[in-house]
Order: sequence, then structure tokens, then C-alpha cells
Amino acid sequence: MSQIFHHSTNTLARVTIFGTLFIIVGALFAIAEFNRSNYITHAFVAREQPVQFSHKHHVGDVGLDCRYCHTSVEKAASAGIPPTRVCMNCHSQIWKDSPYLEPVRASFRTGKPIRWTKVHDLPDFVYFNHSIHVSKGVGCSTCHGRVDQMPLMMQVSPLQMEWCLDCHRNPEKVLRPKSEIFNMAWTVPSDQAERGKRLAKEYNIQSKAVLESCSTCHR
Amino acid sequence: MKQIAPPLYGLLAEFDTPNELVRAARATYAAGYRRIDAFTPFPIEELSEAIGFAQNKLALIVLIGGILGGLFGFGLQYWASAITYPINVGGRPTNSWPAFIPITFEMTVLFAALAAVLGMLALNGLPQPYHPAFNVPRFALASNDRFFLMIAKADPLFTHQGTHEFLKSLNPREVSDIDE
Amino acid sequence: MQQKKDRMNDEVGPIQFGSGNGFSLPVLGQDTPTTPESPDPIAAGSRDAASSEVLAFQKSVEGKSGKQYWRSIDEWAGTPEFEAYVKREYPSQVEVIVDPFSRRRFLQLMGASLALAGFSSCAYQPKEELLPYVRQPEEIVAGKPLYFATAMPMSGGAAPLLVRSNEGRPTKIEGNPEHPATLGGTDIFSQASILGLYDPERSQAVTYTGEIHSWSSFIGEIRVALGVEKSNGGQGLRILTEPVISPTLGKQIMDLLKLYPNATWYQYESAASDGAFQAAQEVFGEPVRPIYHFEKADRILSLDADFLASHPKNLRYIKDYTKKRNPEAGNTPNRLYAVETTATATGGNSDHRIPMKPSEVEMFARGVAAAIGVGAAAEVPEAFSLMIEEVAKDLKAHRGSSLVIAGDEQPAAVHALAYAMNGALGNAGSTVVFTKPLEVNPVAQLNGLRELVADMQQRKVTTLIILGGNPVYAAPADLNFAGALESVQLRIYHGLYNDETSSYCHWHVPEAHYLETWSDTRAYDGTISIVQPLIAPLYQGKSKHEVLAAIIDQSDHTSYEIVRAYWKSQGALNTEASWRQAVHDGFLKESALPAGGLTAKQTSGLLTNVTPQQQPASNTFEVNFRLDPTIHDGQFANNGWLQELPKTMTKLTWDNAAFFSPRDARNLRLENSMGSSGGDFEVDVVELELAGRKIKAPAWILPGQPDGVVTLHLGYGRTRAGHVGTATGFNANLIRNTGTPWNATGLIVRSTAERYVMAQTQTHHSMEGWNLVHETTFDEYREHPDYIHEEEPPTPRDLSLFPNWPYNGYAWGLAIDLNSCVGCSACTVACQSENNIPVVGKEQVMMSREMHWIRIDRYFTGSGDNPNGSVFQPVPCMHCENAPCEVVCPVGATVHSAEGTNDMVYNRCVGTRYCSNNCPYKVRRFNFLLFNDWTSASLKLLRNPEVTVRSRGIMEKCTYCIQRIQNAKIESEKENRLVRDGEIVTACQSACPADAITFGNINDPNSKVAKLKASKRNYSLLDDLNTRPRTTYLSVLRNPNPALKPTKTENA
Amino acid sequence: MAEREPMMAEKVVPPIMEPGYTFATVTDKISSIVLTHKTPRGWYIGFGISFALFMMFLYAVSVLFVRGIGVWGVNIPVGWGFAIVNFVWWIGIGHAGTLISAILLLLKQDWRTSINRFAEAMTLFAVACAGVYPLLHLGRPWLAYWLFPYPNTMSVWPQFRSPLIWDVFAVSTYAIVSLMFWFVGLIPDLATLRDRATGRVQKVIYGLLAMGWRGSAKHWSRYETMYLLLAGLATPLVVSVHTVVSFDFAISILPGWHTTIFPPYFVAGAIYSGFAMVMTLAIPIRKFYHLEGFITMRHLQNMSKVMLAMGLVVAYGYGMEIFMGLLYSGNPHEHFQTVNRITGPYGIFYAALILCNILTPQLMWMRRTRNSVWALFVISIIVNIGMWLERFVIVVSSLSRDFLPSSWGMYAGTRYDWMTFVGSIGLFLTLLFLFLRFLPTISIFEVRAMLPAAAIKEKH
Repeated sequence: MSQIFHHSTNTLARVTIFGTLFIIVGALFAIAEFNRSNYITHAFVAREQPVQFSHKHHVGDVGLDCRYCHTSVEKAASAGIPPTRVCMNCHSQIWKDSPYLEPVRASFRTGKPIRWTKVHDLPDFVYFNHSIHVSKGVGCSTCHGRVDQMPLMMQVSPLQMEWCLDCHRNPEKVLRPKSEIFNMAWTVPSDQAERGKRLAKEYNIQSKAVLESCSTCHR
Repeated sequence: MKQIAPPLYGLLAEFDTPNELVRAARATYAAGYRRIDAFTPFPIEELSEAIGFAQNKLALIVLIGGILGGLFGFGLQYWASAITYPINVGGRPTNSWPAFIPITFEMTVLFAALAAVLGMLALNGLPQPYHPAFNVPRFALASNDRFFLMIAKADPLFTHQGTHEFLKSLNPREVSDIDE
Repeated sequence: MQQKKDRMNDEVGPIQFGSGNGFSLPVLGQDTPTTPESPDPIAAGSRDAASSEVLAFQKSVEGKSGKQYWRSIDEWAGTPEFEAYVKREYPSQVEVIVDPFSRRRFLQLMGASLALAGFSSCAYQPKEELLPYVRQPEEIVAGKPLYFATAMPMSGGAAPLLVRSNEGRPTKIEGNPEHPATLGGTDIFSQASILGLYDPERSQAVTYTGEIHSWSSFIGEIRVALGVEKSNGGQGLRILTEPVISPTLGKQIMDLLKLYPNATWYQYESAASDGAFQAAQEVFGEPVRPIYHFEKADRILSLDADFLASHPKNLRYIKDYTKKRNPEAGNTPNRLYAVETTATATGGNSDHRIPMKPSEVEMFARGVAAAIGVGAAAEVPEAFSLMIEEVAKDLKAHRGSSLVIAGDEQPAAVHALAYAMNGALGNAGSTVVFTKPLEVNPVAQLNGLRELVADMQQRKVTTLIILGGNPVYAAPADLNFAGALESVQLRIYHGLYNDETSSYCHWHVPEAHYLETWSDTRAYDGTISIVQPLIAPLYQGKSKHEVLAAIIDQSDHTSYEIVRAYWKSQGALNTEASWRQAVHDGFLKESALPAGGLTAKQTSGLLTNVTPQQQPASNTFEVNFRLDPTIHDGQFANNGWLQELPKTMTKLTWDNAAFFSPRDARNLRLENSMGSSGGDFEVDVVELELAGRKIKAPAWILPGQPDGVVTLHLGYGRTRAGHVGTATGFNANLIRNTGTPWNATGLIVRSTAERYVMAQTQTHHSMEGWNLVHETTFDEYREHPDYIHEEEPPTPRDLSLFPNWPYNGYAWGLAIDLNSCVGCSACTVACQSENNIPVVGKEQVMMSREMHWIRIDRYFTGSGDNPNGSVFQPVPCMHCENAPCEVVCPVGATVHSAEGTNDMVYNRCVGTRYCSNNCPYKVRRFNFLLFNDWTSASLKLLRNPEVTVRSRGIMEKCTYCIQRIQNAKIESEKENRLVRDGEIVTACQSACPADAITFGNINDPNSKVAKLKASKRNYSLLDDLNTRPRTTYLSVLRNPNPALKPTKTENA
Repeated sequence: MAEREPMMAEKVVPPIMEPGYTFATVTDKISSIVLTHKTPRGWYIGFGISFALFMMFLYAVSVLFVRGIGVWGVNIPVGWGFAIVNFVWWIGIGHAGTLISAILLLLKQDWRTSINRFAEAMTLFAVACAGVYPLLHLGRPWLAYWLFPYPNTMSVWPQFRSPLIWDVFAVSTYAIVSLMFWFVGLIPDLATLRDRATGRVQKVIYGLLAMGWRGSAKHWSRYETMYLLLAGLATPLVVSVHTVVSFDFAISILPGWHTTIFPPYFVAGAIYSGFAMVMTLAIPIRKFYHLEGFITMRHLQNMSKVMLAMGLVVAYGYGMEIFMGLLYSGNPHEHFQTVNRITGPYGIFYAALILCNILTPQLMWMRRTRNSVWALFVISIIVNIGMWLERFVIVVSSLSRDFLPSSWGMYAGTRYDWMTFVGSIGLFLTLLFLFLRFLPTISIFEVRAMLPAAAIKEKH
């Protein structure tokens, strides 16, 4: 019989075999990475809002305390989105004619709420409670980043389960003194290792087993 | 067929029965030829030893594959259940090793089996869709009812003439050149 | 509970009254904070989705009438486009839309497929919105619920409540522990009323002969009509209400009658108990009513009184009765002799169950009375002589601490005898006291109704105003109320639903739900209770007060103004402070009606002359009519929770039936044959004829039903109840007569060739000789306290090869006292409400797919035909320490928390159902289809934001109300303290009127639950499986009369 | 032929292969089935029917995915129904292939040669059918990949104590190994097809699949070693697979499931049903393609003997269950369950399975039965039905009545259950027909090796 295949097919055959193997493995890694990418987590994606509100200005420049607007952060699960009236407290005096603030004034006139775009959005089967984290020494900037430097609010953490667990498994590495909770500029000190341990004891942080339990976050 | 005679790869002798082939193979080996191979439509134990071929690598490869598989299987389960996220499941210990045995076993078998098949292919240098022998038209019968003996040009004793003569002396059906 | 009260004090109290009477009621559609739902199948409709639906309402409420809004869901389901859609999408489902009965299920199916869209992208979160308040009410902290006190008006007395409100949505009913009527318990009706509030099928607009009109045009029109009436003092004007308990409403009606001196006011409800009323009139000369003090009674004779069944006025009785029988409380146990004419919870929990024909009850009563020395001696059936003798002896032996109670359904004579016996036994004033009735103006209701119908037939009535009730459906058939109604020129109906009655009336004014309006009422001992609204009317509902105000030319008065004005005029509440306090507490302290002991006139004819026993024709049956255990007189027919709630004794759902005793069934060759799909029973249909009227009814064989008696439950067979309630069961009113409303003789039973399929949740009623419920007598328990573990030594802790898992810190556990449980099922409904548990519909129940997280197993004890009693066993998840379910889950969707709860992680569940297979208690429930209703917007407002709403293909089960545990822990953590005992109250526990359920930390030896588990009566179900349940049971104790054949304690 | 067989069978044991075949004729006979240009009409009819059933399967499955698992009859307490029954049934059927090709190879039973090829194919297709059920029966099938261990953003892993996870590993391992076993077995024959094919396309396709096999002595020797090792691995594997499947039940605490007899008697049952299925397929195939020369009465007789033996092991299993339940365990629930199985609502199914699995096969004690193709065909089908019933009784009767009488229930398959079951048979046959058409049904090179001419006569 005459040769069916050209000489080169030998190499070709082997290359394809190993090639596909490498491609498959590579693809798996790619998918794993993609699932953690900002595209999926929405981290560092600035959302445009109905009102051009700048945290940079209000927190960084003006120096408002987080709690001035997010009133329930120490009391309840939700930190609380300020009612229009809170905006008007100041803006009925300053920038009272600024066209940028028209939506706010409109809302105040008509009683229709401002439709903000949600930035930090957990799945609805996850039950996160701000008040307990704040009262146990977890600072705002730990999860929300340097809000005082964000003209447009954006999410800086992946907000994925592995990220939550990372902290629940060893909270020591982020605990701060009560006084520093709302301090945007706070940075992890060099001796955090033993500081954290001390604070954990002081705050009666629950055991790893409790913090890892499913029902701690899922109900 | 080609105009310029292409380089030679070896010589191919065709026999009718397995017996003739085995005898011929023994003779050839006895004659001192080493770069020889035989082609048959079904496995013939005597042949490999007749052409002086003895291999035992494969068994070792499979053994290693099996051991790796077992270790991987148990390791994965132990790490997942006892180290990275130890959870209280029905009051059982995090390292419930008896429950991990079935998967450990399955992984052992899987890896060993893969090692066996891939090892065989690798050692045999397959896939190899092109081989000079296929250039000989009658070689198609090697997968049907004919038995072939080949002496490669690379063999130190190989001379086109002499080897041809030698093969003829084994009274095959016919002897043909294998083009590269 | 305590925690809630605090919250009310420091948050609600002041703010509630911040702006005079301008109460800041949450109004839907106006600046309510929301984050719209994500398409995540599990989460949609959970806490965020719920409030997002507020927007849907905003759209619907603005301008348009709710009616049009609902067209999208219900009426759409009739249009050709819809049918086309169905034919295209669901060829096999076409028949369904024709049949309204199964449309609910169909909509769910449709939902299931639509929901698929969301499944494609689970992890990926789409853009969501945040809608803050514009002006935030100070008391509202986003995500923190508030609790308000109110009361649910019910016939026979209101149910005092605390209602939880999330962002202005009432979401859960709790009992009011301060209130004397219940001391914190609730019943199924009040628990389920929250669903009634959000029922999308409540009538939503004022209509005139079906045309939508405005409230103002209604006022205009009736002014004209009433102007004519005024001319002759309103002698053509009639008002028909349910018995009026609300003092304010009473006052308003009186005002109306002043304006129209010749007008007449009638009151009627199905539950009318004229017997008790007439007896009181007769023997005391005034319509007083008794209040029983079971906590003081050592011997109780119940003459067919089902006082342990779930009903507001009984909640206090349940508490007192069970407390008296609780050995841990150290009381001397009482002994209950229960005469009953059909199997009831009271008989099941009694020490001596005495089944008999209704006609025999009076004989029996006279027998006992005679033995005590009351009334004329009467010859009694031989069968009862021993019993009568012993009962009388026992009662006499406990003068002053015994108690005789007659059932509401009994004729005047039996009530009179009971009153007299209590007098003779010196119980009057101790175990029995009498007060004025709760009703403003108590009347013999059926006589009144007869009179009204007669007038209508004689065309004397020109204008009839019907306030509440549903007389067209509920009036006994012999009156032909509907027919008479036709001859009234102007008919006005004010009610919650567009129902049978509204279809016969010109004007229909939608009634505001009690959670939407201000009112007042009395409860139990007459305590004045304030009805406080939790939310502004969802639709265009008006309160009775507003409607009456409109009639008496005060149409501008709001309910609040009317109620407040009335109480200003009353002594107790005239000051602002006292009023605030009353609203805050939900009731006015020390406002009970004066109570005292009265002794009956021995000369009363009811006592002396024995009512002659008319001999019923041979081979006829006696029939007794009873209110349905779950949908009452039919007013809850459209409430899915109550329809699907298994009836206490029969465990039937979605239907009523004619109950036959096993022997009668054999004689009539009636069969109940179990089907092949799990919960379906095929039964024979019988034709029942009473006084010439016929109905057809499925025949159900009920052990414990007396021979020769057929029991029919009212409330079913509604024709205009809504998609949930219409065409379920049959209407027993159609053979009911005003003469014998509750018990009648001469019922003719004919078997037919028809068969009918019923849905039952428990198909086996014996324990197969396995000790699932341990039962013994008080005496035996006193002698061998450890009897349970003597016969079954507990499994040793060190049995396992593996080391025991250590539980430091909290270890949550539950103890259920079976000796207290009366099987009322309040826990089941409370759980359904707290945990967003869906209703699945009759077909699914027939396939054994009901979703209740806590079910009540009912086992008959004693012989099959005529059990000496029944035991009730609430079965929630056992939270086993060696949980069989966890080991077999391939993805770890159900695992243990560090505190020993068996967590079910919905979002991890892939739905292999292996956990349920391996659960020996079968407490796990699976979403075989998309059971949660995702189509009705209003139902999303109902959901508890603290609990994930489960989707299709997911396993679920009791979580010990993990959301309550977590929130309590978070609060305690913030205050750097441990959770206090009793701080966490599970939904079932808080609902239980008998305090049978106790939750707490079993690692704390001083906790109530730990103490209970230390009791000798404590045992774990299927202990030999070594699952180590965290939920354990306390055994049942009976107190039989040694002189009588002791009740068998071993279970056949 | 049909009437000649019994007579000759009376006297002598029929040969493994009809005499008179040479290397060439063997090659020609078998490869022609594949290489012949016109496909027989019978094939089209058979394939058409099977494919129609397969389409019905797809319809039932799409309804299932759109509306949810609720379209099936499963409920609480009976959480598993047809899906698991069919899964176990198919997996069991698969076992014969591996058994014939692996275990009989190790036992040097050369009669296996002419049936192992399509027995292995049958294994693959049966495993494929079995494999879909665990997926379909999930409440949320689109999340099935959670059963595999992979690093995910939730940093959670499968729960390795669950028999269902063991299933995942066992079945996928089994599928992969069987596939390799089958494919390497095909390589030399693919080479034959390559060399005999006339069409260019055929040449290329078979050529690529043959991977350039040329029958070199060195290759053969490694090939043989590999084949032997693979057989050695497949043997414990096949036993482990059905053992793991039986763990799905034995690991639970349900009366009637929680028993140690399950692994051996599940394996026996698997081999039993597997051989029955091989028989059911072999008989029509040999008739249709006139392969009586290769699949002789000898094969059918040997298979029927294996079935008889296995049937007795299964009978022992049933007996053991009853003994344990009634006499030995002393556990009230076990006792009740045993009685319930026989006399309960599903007693009729139990009676039927005893008839099918225990009584009927006893006919095979008689040589006349073993010599009658028709009898064997009918019996093999009865056994297949019986084995399905066995799984049904095990799954449903235990679940429907367990510990608490209050939660007892019943179960019945809906039309979608049936469509899925019958449909999966369609899937199986569809694959089988494709195999018959495009690949050698009988292992050519192994048959060649069995010819007398292949024997080496040593003389020196």
C-alpha cells in the first residue's frame, strides 16, 4: 500500500496530543483567575450616580465623620444611606443653587427618593452586619478602602466568600483600637501580630470555629 | 513511484506462516543482525525473544503511577476536610480516614491505568502514522494474514546486496526494499 | 419578649405620639428604603426584594385602583392571549387554567420556568439600586424591626398581639405576654392573619353592582337613600353586623339608632352560641357569661366543650389547664372527664374520654346533676351509669375545686345544668366566675336573623346595611337568606372580600384589615384592648367606624379620631398619658369586667323539665355541625396557610369531610383507600339528607368518632372566596337549620358511586408498638420516676469509635413537653410565617410534598376503633449531634455550627435529597418545584427579611430560627455579655399557648431548657440510633380515675 | 443452523469457533461488516426506533429542567425514585463487559475473545446511560460541578464522607478506564481496517485512530504487558464500583439499606444482570450478522452457566437479608422493614422479582434450556426486568416506611419518570447501533490468534 500520511504527521500527532493537554490545563487556570477578576467582582469599577457625590470631597476635604451620614453603622446590620434631608441640612445653605444638586432638591420637593446605584452588593443569602464588625474593631477602610480618596465610590474588595473567610479565620491581622475605627488613614502597624492578639482578647472575638460556621453568615 | 530512487531504510521479507517467520527471525538474530523487527497480524510471544527483545519498564511505570494516585487521592481529602476548612460534619472527626479509603483506591487505579496506557504508547513511540514500512505496498497484509521480517539499514552488518541474499536464503515469499 | 417590650418603650413610645394624633404610619409607595431584588433564585424576594415590591405597589397604588393592578396576575389568567401563551409554553397544562382550583399551582409552575432565566448567572450580580428615605422617621433604623401592640378582633374575644414591623411592613405576629387573655400565646388564626393582610384577592375598591366607584360617590349616593329613610324614622332600615364587641362601634350604632329610631339592628355569626345565652337569661335572669379558672380546678367535667382547641378565648384556658398538669410546676394534677360527640383535641388530652351521641349529652348531664343533687332525676343509658356515678363522686369529693363546663354547641338545658352543678358544687366564685358579656348588646342571634329574613320577605326592608360577616354563605339554609335579600331595594355590604354576600349587594365597600386601622375591642375577661394599625390601608379599605361615621353624617372623621373621641369620653382613658400607655401596652390595665360567683335558680324550667327525646327514625344518623379547625366559619377560606394546615385530629388539608366512626363505615361499606403518591386518599362520597335538603360529602373514617354520629365542619364549599378558597370542600350550611344549628337528628346517609381524593399529611396513626411517645400515669411516674430509662436504657455517650465532638460556649437545644402540647398547631403557622415557608397546594400535598418545618404528629392511643385518647408530638428538626443527614451530603450543604445547630446552607445545596432519605425523623422539606409565589407582589411584602427565600431544587428545614439566634448574639456581643436565658425565643416557642416548647443554651445548667432536660421525663426520639438529638421530649402523663378502667398507656 | 445446534450439542461440547476459518477469512468476515458499502435495511430500522426513543428521552429531560424535579414522582419520604433505580441498573449492566474482558482474560478463558469487544462497548454505553441519572436527579443540576473538588472562590470543598462523592470518583474512574481498555483493544483492528479500507476518508480516519500501528513484535510485546496490567487493574475496579454504589444505601441508617451484605450481593447482581444483557444483545446480533461461527452455542452456554451461578449468589443475598431482619438482628425496625418488604404495599414487586431473578433462571440447570437460543433469550430478558425490580424494591420500600409511622408515604413514577427510563434505553441502543456499523464487533486480532494456524510448532 502507499503511505497515507506525510512524514510530518508523526511530529504533528505528538504535538497535538501534548498541546491539547497544556491548553486544557491552561484554560482551567484562566477560568479560576477570571472568577476572581474585577470583571466578576466589580472591584475598582466606578459606578456613575444620579448625583455627582464625591466621598473624596466630603470625607477627605470637608472631613465629615462616616457616621454623620451612615447613622446606623453602629446600631444595625445596614450602615444606612442618608435620607435626602441629611443632604439638605447643609445644602439648603451652601451650593443651594448648584445645578449638580438639583436631583437632591427635586427629591426633597417631591418626596421621591434619590435612586442611588448600589456599589457594595452582597448576594441576598449572605447576612452581613455592620454594627458587630464596627464594635469588634474592624475599621471602615479595612473593607471599603480609602474612601476619602475616592471621587466616585468604588468597591476595593472582591467581596467573595474566600475573602470573608480569610478575615474570619484570623481576624487579628485587621483589628484596630476603638478610636481608629473611622480613621481612613489608619495603617497596619508593624507589631500588629501581637497587638491584634491583645485586641482580640479585649474584644472577646469569637473562636475561629464560630466565625467559620455557615450560619454565622448564611440563614 | 518516484523518479530518483529514494534513500533506503531497510529490507523486508514476507512469510506465509508464523512458524516460518519465527524460524527466520531466530536465524537472522543468530546471523548477528541486531537492528531487526518483525511485523505480525496478532501477537506472537516467541517473536520478541527471537529478535532478542526483552523489556520490563512498563510494570515499573504503572507501579509508580498507582502510588502517586493513591497519595494524591488521600492527600486531597485529608487537606480539604482536616486542614483548609475543618467543619463538624455529623460529629465525625475532621480526619475520618476510613471514609477516605474508597476515593484513595479509585485514584490509585485511575492513575495506574493511565500510566499503563500512556506508558505503552510512549515506549512504542506511538502515535506514528508515518512509517517507512508502509511504503511497501504488500505491507498492508501485515495487519491481515502475512508475516514480515525487517532488517534496518542502520544495522552494522547491513549491506544492500548481502542482506538481500541472506534474507532470500530464509526462503520468504519475497524480499522488498523499504524506501526512507 | 422582654427585649421587645424594652424596644417599644424607648423607641416606639415617645415617637408614636410625637405629633399629636398625626401618627406616622408607614405608607406604601412613599419613601420606603429599598434595594431591589437580585435575580439570584435563592435570594429574590428576601429582605431586599420584599421592599423593592413597595415600588410595584407605588405604581399600582398611584391613581389606579388596586383592581386594575391585579388584573395583571389573576384576571390575565382568563384572557385569550394567556391561554395562547399557555398552549405554547405548557401544552400539558392547558386544562389547568380552566380549573381555578389548580391555577395557583399552575402559576407556580410558570414561575418555575421563568425563574430559570436567573439561574444562568448565579455569581454575577447585576446593577442594583438603593432608595433612601427622603425624611427618615426617627424611630426607624434601617434593618431593625419594631414591635407594636395591637389586637385581632375575633368572635368571642380579641387576640392581643405584638406585631413585628420591618421598614414599615408588618411581617410577623407575636403574642402579648402582658395581656391577661393569653399571657403571650397566640393561635393559628392570629398567626395567619398576617397573610390575610397581604392577600392579593382582598377586595380593593368601592363597587356598585360590580362597577368601580369612589368612596365619595358612595357617600353621596347613600346620603340620598338615607335621606328617604330618615323621613319615617328609618323603619325600612336594617343593620346586620357580627356580634359587636368594640365599645366604640357599639356607641356609633347607638348613635345611628338615635338618628333612625325605627331602624333595627341585628347581629349574627356562624359561631352563634344561643344555648349559653338563653341558659344564662333563664337561670340568672341576665345574659352573663362564665369565665373558668382551670388553674384552680382539680376535677373537670367537660360536656362536649372543646376548650383546648385553638381559639382566642381558649388560649388562657390552654395555659391554665396545662400548667396545672405540669409536674415540674409542682401542682397537683387535675383530672379531665371529657364528654364529646366527635373526636376533639380536648378528648384526646383528657384522662377519660367519653364519646356519645349529641342527644345523649343532656341525659348524661342530667344523670351527673341528679347524682350531685341538682335538677330532676332522669333515667340514663345503662352504658354510662358507672361513669356517671364515678364522675359525680369525684366531683363531689372536690367541692369548690371542681369544674363543669358545657360546650357552646350545646342546647340551653345543658348549659343550665352545668351552671347549676357548679353552683351546687360550690365552684361558683372559685373555679367559675361570671361577668357581663363582652358584646355591647348580646342577643339571641338566630331569632334575630329569622325576624330579619321574615321582614325582608314581607318587603318591610328598604335599606339593609351588612357590616362584616358573610350571611349569604353562613346563614342556615332553611332561612334562604339570599332569596330574601333580593327583595331589599338597597343593599350595602362592607367586608374584607368580594364574596358571596357582596355579589348579592348593590354597594360593596372594602373593609380595612385590622392591621390597617384603629379600633378597640375586649378580650377574655373583658379587658379593653386597643387595635392599633401597623400600616396604612394597602388598597382602599375603610374601617367599620368610618363606614358608620359616613352613615351618620360624620364622613370626615378618621378611625383614629372616632376611637380616640369615644375614649376621651370614658373615665379610664380620658387623659393623653393613660391613652398612650394603653396604646403602647395594647390594652388598658385592670379593665376587666367585674366578675363574681352567681348561683342558678334551681326552679328554672331548663333544670326541672327534661326535654323529651324524640325517637329518631331507625337507620338515620345524628349530625353535629362544628366550626372548621383551621378555616373557622369560612372567613379564612382564602388563607393558604390555614387551608394547608393539617386539621388537629384528621391531618386532612384543603378539605372538610363527613366523619364516620369505623363501625358505621363498615356497615355502610365506606372505604378510605390510600393512594400511590404519598398523601392521597381516595374516599367514598355519600349523600347526606337532613330535613329534605341534600348535599354530597366525602366520607372520612375517624377513629374515636361515636357510632351513629356524622360530624360536618362549616366554612368550606365557598363559591366566591378567591383562588385559594373557592371550590374546596363542601358547604355544610346547606343542610343546617336554625332550629337545630349545632346538633340534629334524622340525618339520612346514602352511599353514591362517586369517589373523591383527599390530601392528608399523616397517613399512619399507630406507633407500631415503638415507644415514640412515652405515656404513663401520674401515679406510676411518682412511683418510678425513671420509668422511661428503666424500660429503655439510654444509649451511652462513649458508644462511638470516634471521640465525642466538644461543644464549648453556647450549645443550643430545645425541649418539648408532650404533656402540655394540645396539638393546636399554632407553632406550625408561626414557623411558616417567620421562615417564609411556601404553600404548595392540594395536589402537592397529595404527593406528600408539604413544607411545614414543624409538624404535629398525632397518634391514637388504645384500640383502633375507639381510642382512649390521642397524643400530639410536634416534630421540628432534631439538630442531632451525630446528624445522619450531614454525613451523606456530597457538597457539605448541611453541616454543624460550632454551637451545635444543624445548619442548612441553601445556597450550597444541589438537591440530591440524600439528607432527607437519611433523616430518621423525616423533618426535611424539599422544593420540588418553585413553591414560593414569585408572581404576587404583595406576598413579597409579607416575607421575613431575615430569612432567605428558598428557590426550586433546594432542601430546607427547621433552623432553630437561626436568624433570631444570630441577632440576639450580635446584640449581646456588642454589649460584651453572654446571651441571657430566654433572650432567644423561637417562633414556635413564642406562639405556643401552652408553653410546651422551651429553647436555650443547654451548656448553662441554670437555663430553663437545661433544667427541663434534666427531668426524668426527658427522652430523645429514636434514642437507639445514637443520633443524639438536641431536641428532646418530655413524656405524657395521665391522671385516670383508678375506680374506672385505667386508660391503656401502651400504644396499640 | 438453529435446529442443528441442539443435536450436535447433545453429543459434544460445541467449539469456540466454527472450523475452516483462515486468517484471511476471519479478517474478511468481520471487517466487511464495517467496510461493506451498503448498510443493511435492518440496521436503519433498528437505529431509527432507537433514535426515536432517544428523542423522547431528550424531551422528558427538557421538561424536567424547565419545571423542576417535581415532574417526577419523588416526594418526602421517598426522595429517590426511578432515577437512582435506573442508575444502579445501568451501572450493573455495564459490569459484564469489564468482567468478560478483564477477569476472564486473567482466568485465561479464551472463549471470551469473540464476545469481549461488544461486551466492552456495551459497558461504555451502559455507563454513559447510568452517568446521566445522578445529574438529572439533582434539584439544581446546573450546579453538578460542585461535586468535583476544584479551587473555588468560596474556598469550600466536597464532603468526602458522602457515598455520593465516592460515586462520582468511582463511576468517572470506571468510565475512563473502560474507555481506554476498549480503545487500546481496538488499535490493532483499526490498523486492519486502515489497511483494507478503500475510500480515502476511511483510510485517514481509521489511520489516525490506529495511531500508526504496524504490528511490530516489540510493540506487541509491550502491548500484551499493558493489556494484562490493565486487566489486573480493571478487575478490582469493577468490583469496587458496584461496592461503592451499594454504599449509597449501606452507609445510610435506613432499615433495609443499612446492611453489610449489600456490597457482595450488589456486585453479584451486577454481573448477573450484565451477563443477561450481553446475552440479550449477542443472540440477535449473531443472527443478524451471521456471526454464529464466532459466537457459538459454547458462548451462550458458558454465559448461561455464569448467570446461573450469579443468580444463586443473589438468591443467597436475599436469604441473608431475611435471616438478618427476622432472626438475627433483633432490631425492631429491621424486622419491620423485612416483613414490610415482603407483605407491605410493594410486596407484589418483591414477589415478581423473586420469580424473575430466582425461580425462572433455575430452568438453566437443564441442558435443553441452555441449548435453546430462544429460551436463553427470553430468560435473559426476564432477568433484566427482575434486576430492575430488585433495585426498585430496595430503593422504594425502605424509604416509604422508615422509623416514624407518622412520616410514612408511598411512591409512584410519573409519565416523565417512565419516559426518561425508556428513553435511556433508546440512548443505549442508538450508541450500540452506531458501534455495530462503524467498528469491528469482534476482536479480529484475538480471533486470528486462536486459529490453529497461529500455533507455533517448536522444532530444533
